Amino acid sequence: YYGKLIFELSKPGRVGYSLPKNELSGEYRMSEGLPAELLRNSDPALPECDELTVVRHYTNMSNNNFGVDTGFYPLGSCTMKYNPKINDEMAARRDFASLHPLQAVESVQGALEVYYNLQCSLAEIAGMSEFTLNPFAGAHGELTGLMIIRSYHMSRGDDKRTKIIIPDSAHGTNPASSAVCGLDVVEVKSRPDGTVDVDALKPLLDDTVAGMMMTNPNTLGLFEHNIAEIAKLVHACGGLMYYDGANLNPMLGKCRPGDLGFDVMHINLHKTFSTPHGGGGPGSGPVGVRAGLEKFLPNPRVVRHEVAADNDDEAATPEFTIDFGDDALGSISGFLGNFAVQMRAYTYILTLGHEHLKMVGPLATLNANYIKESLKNDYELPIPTVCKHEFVFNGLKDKSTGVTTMDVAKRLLDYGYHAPTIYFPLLFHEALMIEPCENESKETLDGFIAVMHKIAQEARENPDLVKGAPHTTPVRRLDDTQAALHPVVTYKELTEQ
Amino acid sequence: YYGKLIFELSKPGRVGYSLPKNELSGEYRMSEGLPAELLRNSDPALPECDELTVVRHYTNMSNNNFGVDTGFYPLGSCTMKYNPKINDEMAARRDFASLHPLQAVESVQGALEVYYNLQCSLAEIAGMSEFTLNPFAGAHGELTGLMIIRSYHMSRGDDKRTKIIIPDSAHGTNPASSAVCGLDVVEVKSRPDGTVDVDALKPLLDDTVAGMMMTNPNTLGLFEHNIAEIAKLVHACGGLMYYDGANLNPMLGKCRPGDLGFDVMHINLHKTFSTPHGGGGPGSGPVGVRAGLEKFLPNPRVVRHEVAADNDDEAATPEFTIDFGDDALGSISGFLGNFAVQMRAYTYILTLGHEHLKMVGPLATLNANYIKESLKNDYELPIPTVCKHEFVFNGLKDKSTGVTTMDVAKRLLDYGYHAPTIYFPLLFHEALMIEPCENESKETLDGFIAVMHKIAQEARENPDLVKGAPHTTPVRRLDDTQAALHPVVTYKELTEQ
Amino acid sequence: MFKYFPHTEGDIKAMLNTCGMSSLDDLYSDIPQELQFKREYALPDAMSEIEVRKFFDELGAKNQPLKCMIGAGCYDHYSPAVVKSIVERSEFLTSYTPYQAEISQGTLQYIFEYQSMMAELTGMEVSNASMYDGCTATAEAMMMACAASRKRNKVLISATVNPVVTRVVETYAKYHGVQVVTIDERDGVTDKADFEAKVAADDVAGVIVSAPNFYGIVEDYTGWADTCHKHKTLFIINSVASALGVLKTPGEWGADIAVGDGQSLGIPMNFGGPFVGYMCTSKKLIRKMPGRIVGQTHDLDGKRTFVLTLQAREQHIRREKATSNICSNESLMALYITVYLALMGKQGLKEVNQLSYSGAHYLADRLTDNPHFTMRYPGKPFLNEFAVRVDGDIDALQRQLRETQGVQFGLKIAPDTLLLCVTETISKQDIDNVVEMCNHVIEREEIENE
Amino acid sequence: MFKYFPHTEGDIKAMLNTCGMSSLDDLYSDIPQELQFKREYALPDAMSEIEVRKFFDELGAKNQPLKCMIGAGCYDHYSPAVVKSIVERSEFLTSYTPYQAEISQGTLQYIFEYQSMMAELTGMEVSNASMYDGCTATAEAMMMACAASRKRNKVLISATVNPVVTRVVETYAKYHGVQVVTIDERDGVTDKADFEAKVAADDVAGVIVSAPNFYGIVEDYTGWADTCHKHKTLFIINSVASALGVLKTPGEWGADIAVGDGQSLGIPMNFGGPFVGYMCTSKKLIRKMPGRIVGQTHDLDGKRTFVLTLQAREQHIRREKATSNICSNESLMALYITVYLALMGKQGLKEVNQLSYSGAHYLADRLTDNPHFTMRYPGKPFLNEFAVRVDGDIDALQRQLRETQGVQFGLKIAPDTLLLCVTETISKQDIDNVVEMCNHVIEREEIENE
Repeated sequence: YYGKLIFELSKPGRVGYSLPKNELSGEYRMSEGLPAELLRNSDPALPECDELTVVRHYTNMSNNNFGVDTGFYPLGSCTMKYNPKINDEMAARRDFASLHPLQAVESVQGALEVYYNLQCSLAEIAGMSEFTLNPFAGAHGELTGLMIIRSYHMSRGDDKRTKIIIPDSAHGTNPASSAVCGLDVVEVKSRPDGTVDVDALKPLLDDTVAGMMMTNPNTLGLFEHNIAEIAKLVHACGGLMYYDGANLNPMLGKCRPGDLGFDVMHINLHKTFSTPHGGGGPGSGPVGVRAGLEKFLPNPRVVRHEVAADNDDEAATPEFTIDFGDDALGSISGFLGNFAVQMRAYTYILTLGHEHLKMVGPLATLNANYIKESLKNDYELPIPTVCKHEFVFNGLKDKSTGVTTMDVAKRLLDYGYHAPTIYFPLLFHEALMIEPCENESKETLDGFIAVMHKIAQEARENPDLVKGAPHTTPVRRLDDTQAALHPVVTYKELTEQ
Repeated sequence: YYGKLIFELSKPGRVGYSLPKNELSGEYRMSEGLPAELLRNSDPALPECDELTVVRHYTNMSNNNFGVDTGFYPLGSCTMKYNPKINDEMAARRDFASLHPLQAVESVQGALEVYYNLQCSLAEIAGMSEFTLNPFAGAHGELTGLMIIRSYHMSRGDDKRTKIIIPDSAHGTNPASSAVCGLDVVEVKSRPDGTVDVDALKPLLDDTVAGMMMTNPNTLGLFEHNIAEIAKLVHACGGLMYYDGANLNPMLGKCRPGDLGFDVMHINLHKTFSTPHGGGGPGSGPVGVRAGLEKFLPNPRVVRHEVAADNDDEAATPEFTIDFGDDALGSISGFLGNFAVQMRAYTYILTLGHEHLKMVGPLATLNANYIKESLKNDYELPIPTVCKHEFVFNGLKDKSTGVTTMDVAKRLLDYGYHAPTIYFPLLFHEALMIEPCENESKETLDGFIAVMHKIAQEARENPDLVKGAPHTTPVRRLDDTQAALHPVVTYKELTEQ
Repeated sequence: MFKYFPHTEGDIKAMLNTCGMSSLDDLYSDIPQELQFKREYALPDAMSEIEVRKFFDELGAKNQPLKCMIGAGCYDHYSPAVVKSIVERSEFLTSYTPYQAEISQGTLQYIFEYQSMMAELTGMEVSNASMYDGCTATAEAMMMACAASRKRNKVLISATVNPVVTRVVETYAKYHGVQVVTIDERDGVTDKADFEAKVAADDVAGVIVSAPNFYGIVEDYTGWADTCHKHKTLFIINSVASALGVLKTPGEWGADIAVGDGQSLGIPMNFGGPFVGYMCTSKKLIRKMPGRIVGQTHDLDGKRTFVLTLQAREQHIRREKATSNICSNESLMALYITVYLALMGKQGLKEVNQLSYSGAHYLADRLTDNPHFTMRYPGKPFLNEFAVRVDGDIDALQRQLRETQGVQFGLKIAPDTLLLCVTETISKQDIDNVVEMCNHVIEREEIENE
Repeated sequence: MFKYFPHTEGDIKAMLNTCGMSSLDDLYSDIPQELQFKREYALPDAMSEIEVRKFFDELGAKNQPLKCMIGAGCYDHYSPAVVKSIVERSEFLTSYTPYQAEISQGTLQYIFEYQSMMAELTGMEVSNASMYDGCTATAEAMMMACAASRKRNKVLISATVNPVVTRVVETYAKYHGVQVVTIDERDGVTDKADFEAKVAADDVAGVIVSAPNFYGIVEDYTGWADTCHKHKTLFIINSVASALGVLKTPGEWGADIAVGDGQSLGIPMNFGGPFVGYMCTSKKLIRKMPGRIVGQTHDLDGKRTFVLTLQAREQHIRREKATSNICSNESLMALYITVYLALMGKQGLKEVNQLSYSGAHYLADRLTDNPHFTMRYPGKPFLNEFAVRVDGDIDALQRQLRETQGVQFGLKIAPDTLLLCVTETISKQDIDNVVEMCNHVIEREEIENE
């Protein structure tokens, strides 16, 4: 089963829904009550299908997809960790999922307590003072964090600070978020060892610097060991340090951004805190700030009030309110962010507790180093030092076969593995960025290592096999160029072709 | 991914669960409190796996399975209809699924109302007086029904009635249930047109007959048009008529067993009332009786009491109790049957209402006749008359190719269809029994018909292709004989091989 | 049209045309008019999903889920979230009996795993692919014993077996022509002397006992199997499956058949069903065992695969010669158990039992600190269920605990006796609260009685 | 070990050995000691699933799910049971952005279907693969308009746009360097004269209006697009997605960009998120549109397939030249919409709107039978939301309805004004009950005031 679109399964007159009888349609007909010029001229060409057809279509479609539940997914910088089922169960609870965001605050105290507790937990884990959970994704968190930095400077009347310093190894969202936030990006080079070149940084620091964004460990999986000095330098020139939390996972239990001198940061709940990636979203990108910057967090906010007990026997119970009021920054979301994602992340934190949370970083780091050490004879390892959660190979060691990183990635699909991230970071031409999370067993890693060795062998002995991969997937390699040159992005366009 | 067993993914020390800390284990240790001779000598060799390993194992395993949600499943006599998702949603409701069967009756009134209403609905649909929902499956219902018949005779002191008459086309469970119930089976032959031979029946009828079991439409999908006469004859000799509800689906809206002269019957909720088959269960086999036989239904029973309202403004509300007391028949289940299955069936009846329930039979029958008429040129149709929900081909029309019904069935798997029921009923050597339910679209049937034609063509042109099928399934044809000769039925045996 | 019917008017016309018919009524021309159903069903109008949900909201409000301090054949054990999420995979849920093994390896493989796990738990050699529930599985064991003995048609059943099980066994026996004789109870356990006397008649096909028994007591069956076997009688032990993780197994007691209910292994209480019956036996008796069995084999390419096997034993082949009529079983419930045990594993099941044991013994001790509560069978070893005599109004006590703490406080098994159960879902705090309320209720009763 | 960590002691030792290390601490030798975190997190102990469930039971009891007569950007629409069951398929749920198209056709194909459906609904030519929510999608439209205009950095936004949306647009604008100017409101609709005056300055990149607007009023935008285009200004319409099934589409109004929230199409309210933003535009502007886009192409065998396309527009390629930073979107929420619309189809969405329309108008009529309730904008056409002036204590009224009937009776948008909403989940009976209680509360107030 592959290929049909839902529109191609449609037939006029079929229905896949049931609705109550309209007891009022005699008196209140839309077509009579609303002026014709305010109504659609024609119905949308939506599919008309019975329920079973819809169920089969999407069930079968799901089988053309690969998820963490299907197999090993070592996509670098994406932290594809196991998404616990208990998290989904809690997020689906009707007493949380059916709440309207604007219903009376007395009727949502449990939900507000979740929000409040989660932001406190993140603050403890990150070494920050306070978090907003409102941002919808990592990039949205970056943007929010940069707004906070700008707000801070503007609040002091220091309006000339429009420069943001970003290492050349940064995620693409860093410069993009900066641009959206109206900041000018200044790139700082990396040293051959993959970390920020402090000497290259120094000349960039002046009184126009709003701040510096860093990912630590960086996209090469390396801990920026000069971070203390960097933070000192940036602070000395009046800038703030922004921590891109995309790579937070290996830090759990071992290091807190707040302790490294960062002032503002975001966390990707869909990475470090195990919420599902959902084919590209929803994510959640909480933003934390160090003490003194709390007032720059966006609205709405959840505020906790201590309420004295009615009598001495009972403990004081907190009451929560939502502050929608205006402030320096404004709102970056309509309501309180992706609450169902927050429910999952909070469940994850409760499930692990302090005693298991602290093992996440070390075990993720162990897995990454184990793969790195096991494969470095066949794959080119440009930076041989200890890595954190991920590391980067620069393609096969033996480049003579013409087998590229793309070919290796596609061949992995044949063996039932998702490919690593490829051609990022941009520092290496044949980058192959591998991140195995703490949930993966030695057996899984050994299986992957064996296949990677096998592909290296195939590249030597039968390079065309690898270049023609994948062979066993539902479809073969796709023509990206055609798609971009003559974009066909709707069914209507497709039928008109 | 195919083939590993969960035991082969185990490693000592891994866990897939979490449990609360034991606050009492200091004081209460099982190993100290219980005598050693009452404890296991050694731990069971259960797998030790982390959660992700378990999730991936069973997720991938599910992908080696075919269900109604995957594709067309025309398994004759099994009524593989669509299992609506709303049914599952209702069955999983915590306010029903978390009830203990022996908790205070005041705290389960909603559940008892479901039970009571469902039995009443089935009584109306089947034309019976009252149902028990206790039997766990169709065969269990048969057994219960036969017990009712025996109880009825015994209650009148008529102890010599130990004979049960069963047509030769009957489901295998009919004679088996009879044997388990201590009845002697007498087979009555079918006529060439596939229905019961009334002339052959007559000599069998005497004062030792407890009753007669019939499936109507029978396993050839034919309505037993002499049913009125048969019922009259059986009743005249003092026997009761039992209706095997396995083939009830085409009757919906058109005919009620109770109106045909049947006294006792069962219904398979997992067939006619859309509850999932679950890989072979759980089913549910409610048993209904005509007026006068209610007292022979097994215990426990749900009893409805009218309770007057406290004041005139309110309507009277019923109260329900569970009667666990002894009676003539006894109990065939510990509690009230497969309640979660009953929840689904009741949801189905509520969803369809009288207006859609009555269309189930005609549309299922239309689908069956459409396939039959569309394929009869390529496949041998021994009985050419109008069928009901299903019909039987006697293999390919052209028998010269050596391609058997087994081969056709296996080839269908390659094309993404489940095979029909094969080699049943026993009346035809190459039986291929096809039942398409009312949920299947003309497009689905046309696709199946086209593939059946194609297989007939392949049988002519390339018989080895069909004989070697399937070719694209996770595994190829299996060696049944080896399995039966040297049964290996546990992992332990497997490792000791 | 309706959401479950894909037929458009045009489809119906075209299909009827292929069949040479002009109306749907023509499809029923073979049913005599006078036998056709001509009116509408007296049933409610179709409900939309919105209305169905509201309808069950209203009915659901008439139920009260309770904290369970009741067992008696159905146990409120923890089931990991993973179990439900796997069981709901529609490839498992919407499939049927794995007749076409090539596209049913999912079902076949998990049943093989299930059989392996149940054999491990019971200490027996083989298991079938599941039965309806523990009651009917025990009845099937009774019939199997009679069939195996060839001419004997008497079984003994201990008075300490759960009466719910005994009731079903007796019903089956009555119609199957089997005589069921009770072995007396003595201080909460099966009377060994009575057993020995009754089995000595050499006409007994099987002896059914339970471990733990209905009162939660773990009985000692040392020597019983030998006695049975000396008299060519099969020894059948009915157990709560979860308890087998720690208690001496039927296999270790020398049983010939182990049966019981598997609900305690991760299956929701579901107001009594679906549960799942298990049956395990020796390799020697495998061909006498009812129900489906999955075995290992190979496919044409030599790949290890699994398949329904020994089908010659089954009802659809043996027909009137069958000694069991089971056909549909509880396959999906076996999947619950399989995933549950895959997660809990060797260690988890032990911990579950230890938690239940601790809680039950703590409850017994705290409760009997109050002289109005006394153990009905003092000194008898129990796992997580026990009977307690109450000097007071049991109904009022149960009602009070239900209404104030949402607790189902045991099952009243005699006018003065409660059968109580604790599982790992009950915390120490829950127990302390319950005990406090018990003391409070009893105290108030005393004051009122003065 | 712990259930999410498969590492045994032996595994850790062996793996460290491969890495030439002797302890897990060695893996952190690159982090200066003084920067390492040496204490325990001040967080609770790990909770088992049993405890987690109890914990949320307790928190959940502090919430009260209500019958929703409130909209204002989040709507309690019916979502068929099928939607949830499909979205939970773990192949969808646990996958990431479909970078490897060969094993991601499931995601790619449903996004293509989603884009097609949204284009149909909005009457626009193309759609992206989803954005965070309706607020940020509108902010992105503002930035897109500025980028498309090249040098203009002013946008107009109607005062009748949902203030929640406007607030987010203004925040983005402030930092992006865009000037946001409000178009005045007049009798609940956008003041056309003010619009024409302000757009005439020829410095406006985009004009943002909504349909229906915050008060539920369906405004008439005849001629607005022409006026905009005359001044080289993009016309942007923000709509509640569900309403597009029946109302004149942004495409029909001549809009350049259609944005809004898709939550109303089968997505649970989730206390405010995750929702999903949609953005549709013309083919001409496709390369200016932010976010991911899936396009059709072919594989090596010529098979029709789908792939992420036009990636050169995206942030990870453009980096500091990007005009949007969106990366993760709301793909799974787009799947909700896709399955929802596949089921509801052409007819269902119309019926949903008709039901909502009937209910809202019935509520308005019955409520205003009582002279204490008057329409704030009488005579203005509305779909299923409307503003009503209340002569009485709104807070008391809302509290009373919440406590007695479990109804959230609208949103207080001014000291004397309630914004009410009716969807198909509210029955006529619900409305009658609410109106009766309103009359009762107002009557009692009057008596008390006398």
